[in-house]
Amino acid sequence: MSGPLFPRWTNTVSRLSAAALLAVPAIGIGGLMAYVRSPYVTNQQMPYEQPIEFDHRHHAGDEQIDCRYCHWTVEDSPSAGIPSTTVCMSCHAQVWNKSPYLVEVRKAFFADQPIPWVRVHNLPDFVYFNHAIHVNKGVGCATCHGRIDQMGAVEQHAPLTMAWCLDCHRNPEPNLRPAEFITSMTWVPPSDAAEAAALGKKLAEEYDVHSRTSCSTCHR
Amino acid sequence: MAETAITAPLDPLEPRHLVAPHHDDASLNETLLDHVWRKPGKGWFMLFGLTLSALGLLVIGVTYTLARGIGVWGNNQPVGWAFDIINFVWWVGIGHAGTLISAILLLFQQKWRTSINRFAEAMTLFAVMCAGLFPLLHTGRPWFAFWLFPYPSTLGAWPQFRSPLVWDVFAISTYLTVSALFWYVGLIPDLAALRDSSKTKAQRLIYGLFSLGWRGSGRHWHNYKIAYLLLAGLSTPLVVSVHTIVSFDFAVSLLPGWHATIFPPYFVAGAVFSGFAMVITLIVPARKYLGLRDVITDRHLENMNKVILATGLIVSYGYMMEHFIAWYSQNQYEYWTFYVNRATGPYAGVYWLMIACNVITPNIFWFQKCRRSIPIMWVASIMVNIGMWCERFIIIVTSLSQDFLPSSWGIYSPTWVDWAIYIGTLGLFGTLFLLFLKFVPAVAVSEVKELQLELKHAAHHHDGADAATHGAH
Amino acid sequence: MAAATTTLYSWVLAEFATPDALVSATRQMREKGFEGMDTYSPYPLHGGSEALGLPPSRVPFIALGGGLTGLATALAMQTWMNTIDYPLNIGGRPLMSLPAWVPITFELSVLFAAFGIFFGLLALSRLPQPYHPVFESDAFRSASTHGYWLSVPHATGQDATTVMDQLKALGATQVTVVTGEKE
Amino acid sequence: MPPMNTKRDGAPSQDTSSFALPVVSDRPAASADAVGEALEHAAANASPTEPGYGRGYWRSLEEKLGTSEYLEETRPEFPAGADLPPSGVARREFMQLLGASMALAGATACSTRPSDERILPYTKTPPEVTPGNPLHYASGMTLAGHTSGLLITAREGRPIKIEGNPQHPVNQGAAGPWEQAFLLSLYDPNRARVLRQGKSPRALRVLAEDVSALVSKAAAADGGARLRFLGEPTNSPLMGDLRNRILKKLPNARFYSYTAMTQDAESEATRALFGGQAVSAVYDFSKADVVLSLDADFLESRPANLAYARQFADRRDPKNGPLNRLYVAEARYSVTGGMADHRLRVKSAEVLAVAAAVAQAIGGPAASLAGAASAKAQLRGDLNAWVQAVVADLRAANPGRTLVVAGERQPAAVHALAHAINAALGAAGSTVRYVQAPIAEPTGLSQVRALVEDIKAGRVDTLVITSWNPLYSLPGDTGLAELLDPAKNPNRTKMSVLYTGLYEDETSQFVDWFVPAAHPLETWSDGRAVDGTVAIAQPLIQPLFNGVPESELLAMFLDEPYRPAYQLLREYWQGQAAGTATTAGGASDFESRWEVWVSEGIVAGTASPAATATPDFGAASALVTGYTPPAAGELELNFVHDYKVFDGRFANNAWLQELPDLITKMVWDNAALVSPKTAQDKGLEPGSLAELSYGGQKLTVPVWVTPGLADDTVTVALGYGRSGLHESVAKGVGFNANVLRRAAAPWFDGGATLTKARGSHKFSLTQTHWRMEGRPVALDMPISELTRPSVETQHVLHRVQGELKPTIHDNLPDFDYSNGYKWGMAIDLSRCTGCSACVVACQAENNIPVVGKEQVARSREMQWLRIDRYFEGPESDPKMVMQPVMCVHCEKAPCEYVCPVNATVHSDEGLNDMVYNRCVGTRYCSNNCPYKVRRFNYLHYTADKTSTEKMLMNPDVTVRNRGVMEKCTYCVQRIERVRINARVEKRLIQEKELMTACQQTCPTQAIVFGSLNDKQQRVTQLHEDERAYKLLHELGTRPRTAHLIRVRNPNPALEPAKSAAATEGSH
Repeated sequence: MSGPLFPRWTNTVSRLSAAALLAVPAIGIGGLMAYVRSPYVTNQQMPYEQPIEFDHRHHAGDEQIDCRYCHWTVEDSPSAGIPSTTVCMSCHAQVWNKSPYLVEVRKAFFADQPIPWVRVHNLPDFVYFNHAIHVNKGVGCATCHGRIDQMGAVEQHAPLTMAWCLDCHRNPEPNLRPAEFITSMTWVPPSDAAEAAALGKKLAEEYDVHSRTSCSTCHR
Repeated sequence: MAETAITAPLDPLEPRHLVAPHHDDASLNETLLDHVWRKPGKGWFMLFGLTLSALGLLVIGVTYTLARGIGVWGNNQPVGWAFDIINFVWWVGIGHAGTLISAILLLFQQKWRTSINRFAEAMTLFAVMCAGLFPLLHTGRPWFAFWLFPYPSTLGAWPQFRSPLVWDVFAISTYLTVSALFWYVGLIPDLAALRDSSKTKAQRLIYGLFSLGWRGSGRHWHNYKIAYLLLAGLSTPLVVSVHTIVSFDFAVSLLPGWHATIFPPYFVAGAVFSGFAMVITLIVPARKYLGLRDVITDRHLENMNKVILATGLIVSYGYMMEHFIAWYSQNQYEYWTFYVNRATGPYAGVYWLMIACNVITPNIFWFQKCRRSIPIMWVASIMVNIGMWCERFIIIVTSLSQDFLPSSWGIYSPTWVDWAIYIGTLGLFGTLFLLFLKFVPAVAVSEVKELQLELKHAAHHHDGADAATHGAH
Repeated sequence: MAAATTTLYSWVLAEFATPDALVSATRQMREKGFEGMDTYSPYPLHGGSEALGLPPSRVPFIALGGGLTGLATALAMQTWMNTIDYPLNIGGRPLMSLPAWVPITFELSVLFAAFGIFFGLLALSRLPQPYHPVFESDAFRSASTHGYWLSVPHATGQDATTVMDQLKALGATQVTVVTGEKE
Repeated sequence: MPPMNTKRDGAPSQDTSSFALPVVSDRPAASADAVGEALEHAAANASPTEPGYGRGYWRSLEEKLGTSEYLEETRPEFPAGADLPPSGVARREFMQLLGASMALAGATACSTRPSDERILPYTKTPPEVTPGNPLHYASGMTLAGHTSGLLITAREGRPIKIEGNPQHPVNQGAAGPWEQAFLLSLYDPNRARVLRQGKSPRALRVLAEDVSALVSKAAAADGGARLRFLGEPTNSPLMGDLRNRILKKLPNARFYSYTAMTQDAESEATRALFGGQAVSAVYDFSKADVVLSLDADFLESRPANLAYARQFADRRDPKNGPLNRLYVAEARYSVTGGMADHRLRVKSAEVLAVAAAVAQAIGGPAASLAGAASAKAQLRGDLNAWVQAVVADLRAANPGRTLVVAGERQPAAVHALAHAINAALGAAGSTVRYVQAPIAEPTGLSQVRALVEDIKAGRVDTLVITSWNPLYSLPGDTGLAELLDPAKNPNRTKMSVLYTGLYEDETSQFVDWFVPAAHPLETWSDGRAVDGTVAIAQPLIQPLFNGVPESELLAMFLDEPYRPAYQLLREYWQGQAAGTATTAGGASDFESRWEVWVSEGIVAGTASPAATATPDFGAASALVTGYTPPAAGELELNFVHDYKVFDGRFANNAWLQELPDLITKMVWDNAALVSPKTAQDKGLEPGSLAELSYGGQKLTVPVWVTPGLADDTVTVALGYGRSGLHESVAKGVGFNANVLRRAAAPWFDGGATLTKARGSHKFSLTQTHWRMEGRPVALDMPISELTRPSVETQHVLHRVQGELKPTIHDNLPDFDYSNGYKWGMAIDLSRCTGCSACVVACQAENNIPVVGKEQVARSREMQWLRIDRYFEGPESDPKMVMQPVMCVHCEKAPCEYVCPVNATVHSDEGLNDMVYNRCVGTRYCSNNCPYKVRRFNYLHYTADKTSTEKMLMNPDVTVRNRGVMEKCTYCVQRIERVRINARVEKRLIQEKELMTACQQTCPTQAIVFGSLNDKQQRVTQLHEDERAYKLLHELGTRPRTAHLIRVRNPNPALEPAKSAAATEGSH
């Protein structure tokens, strides 16, 4: 039983382990904070596979079809609205009416069965987002949905977290655009900062923008 | 070491011995560490079985509550809080005695604290652990309770710092941490003693690991003493602030019966009152079975009973002041709460039991015979804790069941889950305490030795020995 | 992890019967000019620090530093979160409710002060340090229960008899020499 | 067809297969007489005096006697329930539970991958539909011969909320509790789904063929002599036309109509007065200064109570000129009795004596009838003073400004006397209008008696029943049950019975053909209101459980090719429109007029014309002499229809079962109500069981003691004790009083006995303490006291209206709400009758769950709005005051600063926002709320909803999870939707486009909501009204809801002592 109880190397080991004991919770929480903001959780940049491969690049990009042709309730209803099969058939009865891609659409139309599109932008049920007020106050589609005209399959552009919404609700001016460019995918605010700020202020007054941060604005 | 015979008959005014004089360092070491090495007796295992079964009851109660919701308790619409917050305040109250003994009495240079401070601090830790269970368990959605902490969330939302519940979260976690640190710092030298006096290699390694390689170096003692004193200094305002914040849970509200400025001091006194009672309840059997009678003498028990008497009177003053203010303010709601609802309402029985236990029982300690009689003090300490539980029941449940609008008055009755969880926490406390007694010395060995040395110096000084050479005090 | 060229140090260890003997021996040795000595005892020795000539401890200042940082962080945290980052009208109470910040400010300052003390103590005492050359000697194990020891640093290899005799003269009951790698 | 989940009920699911274990339900009160002992204990500890506020407001007998029912347990330590083993938890479930919960029930909640959610667009979007926006359709609800006009909100093709149709003359935008809860019966999973013959299911086509075969055979043989129809009173022009066409085809067939809540006494009296002509009286309370109600609960009992309540309430507002005065003579305590200035407690049998005495004193045409009537019933001596005072008051009012109304429970003689008095006082033409009755045929028990004779004589081989559940709702001795029950009627097989109903109920057990009925909102129909106006009821949804509309069922008997109800209705109205010249103005072609009728919901110009004949009171004397008063037995037994389940057809409606009874605040139960003195005489306590025997029948009933009932009377509510086959919500709720009822005296009779029996019954009450303890909560004083308040009243008014001076009462700087909207509400206690329509409307609008009787007994009811009902005065004859209380959205909210996670926060417009998703459930906000208006989801009450029940949910409101607090939000979802529409149209919100659900449905417009920053809005004027006060104002919470003091208009002659002492309002 002679000799020291612990060998010498245990000094450094015990000091390192003591330090680790303190560091682990800090690193853990930090890691969690980062993970929660990563695309895995916010579901960004995750193209969804739809029952029918509808390609926005062709419709919105090449054909320059305005968003409101299909999502026609965006200006007067909380939901932007997903087009009914008749809207698809309004063109595809004549255009590509024999195309193998569109068999599903034709089948759905004549069988009077709705097409089960997969929801991409999925806010929690306790959040009441209203498209009409945003679109009428100068917030463009691209601001939140990104360059849809460059997306093969639609993916979520913005994190859609509460903090993200609050940033804009607290300072809406930089994200406003003139009403005529609401559905434009290519409009960008003037490059010169002062001019952009002036535009923002002007639009805010013109459209009477008072974005509220009271809780009942979105939670009811 | 010549045995200094006990010369004079026990003169009542002559203070009793703090440490039996015939001990020296080695024998002290022997008696105090003996119960750690001794194989646990049949009694210990029987008690341990009892507390483990109660702990099982707690697990069942908690699981059923988490699975089904708070609805399985008796809580209802007017009475939103009941057993959950009663037990929380009761346990936190009991916990405060430990810190009081180890910190406040240290600052007051009360020598008699030395042999019971480790015991009381352990009780603090385990009581606060039991209490800490409830702030989480009583929430409707415990899986979101982390929102009470200020972490940078993707919601951009923060806790609301005007709420006493957030204060509670900070207070209880601070209190738990500081008590643990204070207890561990006090424990390091004893762990070193255990390391060096343990028989098997495995024990030496474990105690060695926890004693962080303490070797009793003078340079370490130099910082250790001031650190220990500072921690004690910090713990004193801390313990007063924690129970003040716990009393804020009620004082900042506007319910008649809760909304009173007397609450902070009255709750702190109540905490000390029930804490010392619990120390007495535990220490009386413990010192007998662990053979610590030489170190925890009658004088300790008597002093604690005196503190119980003092704090009992403060609590009684608290009740009287509440009733006086209710009458004096002529506030209709207060008058109803104190004079009609509590005294003659549906829970009148609990109210009068509280008065009996908290106001009448402590007064038996005016008599020295009671202060020194083991059975009387043990029964009295249990009654005090029952009384304090009833006091929290009266404060919380009666004020909630009948407040401003008579139409919303309601009756509360506990369900079996309430009882299971309450008895369960007693089991948890018992289990931890028995494990503590098994693996860690119940008395601060190094402090007692230091005290022994001091007493010897004082004795020599008293006998007129040559003071100069020994540089007393 | 055997370091190749570890410089060895050695100490003369002397056990004394009573704490007072240890303290007076230490004082006398220091007056003789010995430096870097250390005493070992199961409890803090009365007058032990003066005997070793130790400077006043830095733990109180660390504690004060911890307390003040706790106070500052608490006030900053609460004010930033409830008044600046997400100001909300809570029951008509002012956004900056200083009285409501007091409890948490007190709690955090106590917490940080306690952390300061605890980790300050460990850092100043260079703990955890499971290995130390003094543990080489078996008899030294009594230091944590009932023994009173004095260690005097001594150049390794030289003859330590002069030091050991002086210690015996001062009342040491046993004297040994230990050598080991320094901290 | 989905498996029928018979276990389903409104309360949390009882089956243990799902993860959630059954609710911890306590045993029935096991100990011998716990309640009895509890009362002795409480009596011993009764509070000595009645502190403060003059008249000791108290709201329950227990308080007054010092005994307290709410003292459930006498053991000193802890009240009952302390050691209750969970009756539903088997050991096996426990192990499963331990395993499952180790997975931490919440773990699943934090899965980050959103589940694969689909969006299903239309294939062809209907033109009027904008997904996400509500649509409003006018429709109607027919109940016991009256069709009310409704306005129904539909979202995504399904109805989610019912409101009153503003254009309908009776509803005027309001809706009663039954109309509000009407939707729940549409989505009820217990509804019948299988068209069956005997036990085997049949197709509708098979039934149609059988019926046409029968009709052709009957037409040839005896012209339908052996065919009988028993239906609801036909107030529908379409059904009337179908009936006539069937009679054309089968001349000898006979149509009988019966409903439990019938007006046949009134129609019998008017038929006697107007020489056989079917005439009905329509009252106008707005012109009446003095009203005498002879056991007439005109404010609450259908059919026209909504219109009458509004007219009456308008005259209760001091701003609209002098108040009217209401005298009521009745046996039980009714809602109208609660609004009375002077209420006389008399037995129902004595009402005839009172009527005769008044008629005698008034003289004129009334005198002849009075003579005959006074022979029948002598007025008790002590009632004379009251009657003389009433007569003096009636005479003092100028002609045409008084009104006497007789209740539907009273015999025809009393109705005749009432009409006579009205004629004598010149009321005819101003406060009373006689019009052609919308329902021509008699609808009472006489019809059923005739049918039973026909069946007994064997003249019937086919019986078609479309009236609701006659076997349950008929009095015990009518004999129809015995005839239809094969066990009791040997030649039952010779008769084939067809029955149609929403549920498989008591009647459907003994029928050969059972046809699941289509809910009125699933089919086209029409119907006349009580004043004749026709409402077109259009469907909101395809039949959910393949129900068959009543019109299509009747059309089968025309033996014509099948035509849907819509076609039947259009063809009928096309015939009507073509017949009458284009009276409806411009729209010449039928199509556009049809569009107008359907969109407005009412057919203009169809109010019934005035009756041509004049009342002949001589003829009516035969009526009075023919009336045999009930035997003067020791105890009078009163049958009344229930305020919640009507006659029992709403028993399976969980919202109505959980709606606190308007007077006793009891849920999921009925009771034998007795007065305090009667209870004392019989040694009964609230909750004790008693043996009620009458007419040879015995029934064990639980007793409840209500102050203000007439002595020596027992009142029982009909509609409970249902034993419908699949009606799981209604099963085992209350006792069936129809067993005791006799056809001879269906509403009240003497000779009943009530003796104490062993055991007690546990009632569930949402309000157990009914005294105000001298606190200024529901202020109620005569108008004179308000204009010249006594010193005590001034002190009380200061406590509830006084100014809170800064730095003395309130040292917190105010937030600035001056720009934008400043939402506020005003509740006028003078107008509120306590009808609780607002409570059901709130439950429907905000997806509030139902918790079941056991959870309400544990006081965990979830309704956000409660009506507190206080009694004041002596316990034998107290006055009643109703006070709706919901979250008052305090500006200095005590609930907000205690919430640790910012789950309840004040919005910039003064709303106290409750954020459900942020709530952790510490419940401190509820503890700190002085109004106790917050509700907590103690268990997962919204768990396992069936698919149809999910359709009922309002998509604009979050459905709350377990462990979350909820409360009134001033219908914030409506505010936000209207705000967004206004801001999109770049304008401000107008007052009329934003109404909270309770405001919209309130028949008396007692609740007003709006922005206090706008001076013109009605809510701002009410807040500045001198009667306006804030509940618990002295606490400094600054509520945004102001209550207005209830004012009474007592007759000085009757209350000399009280007004002089002016103790009201003394502190």
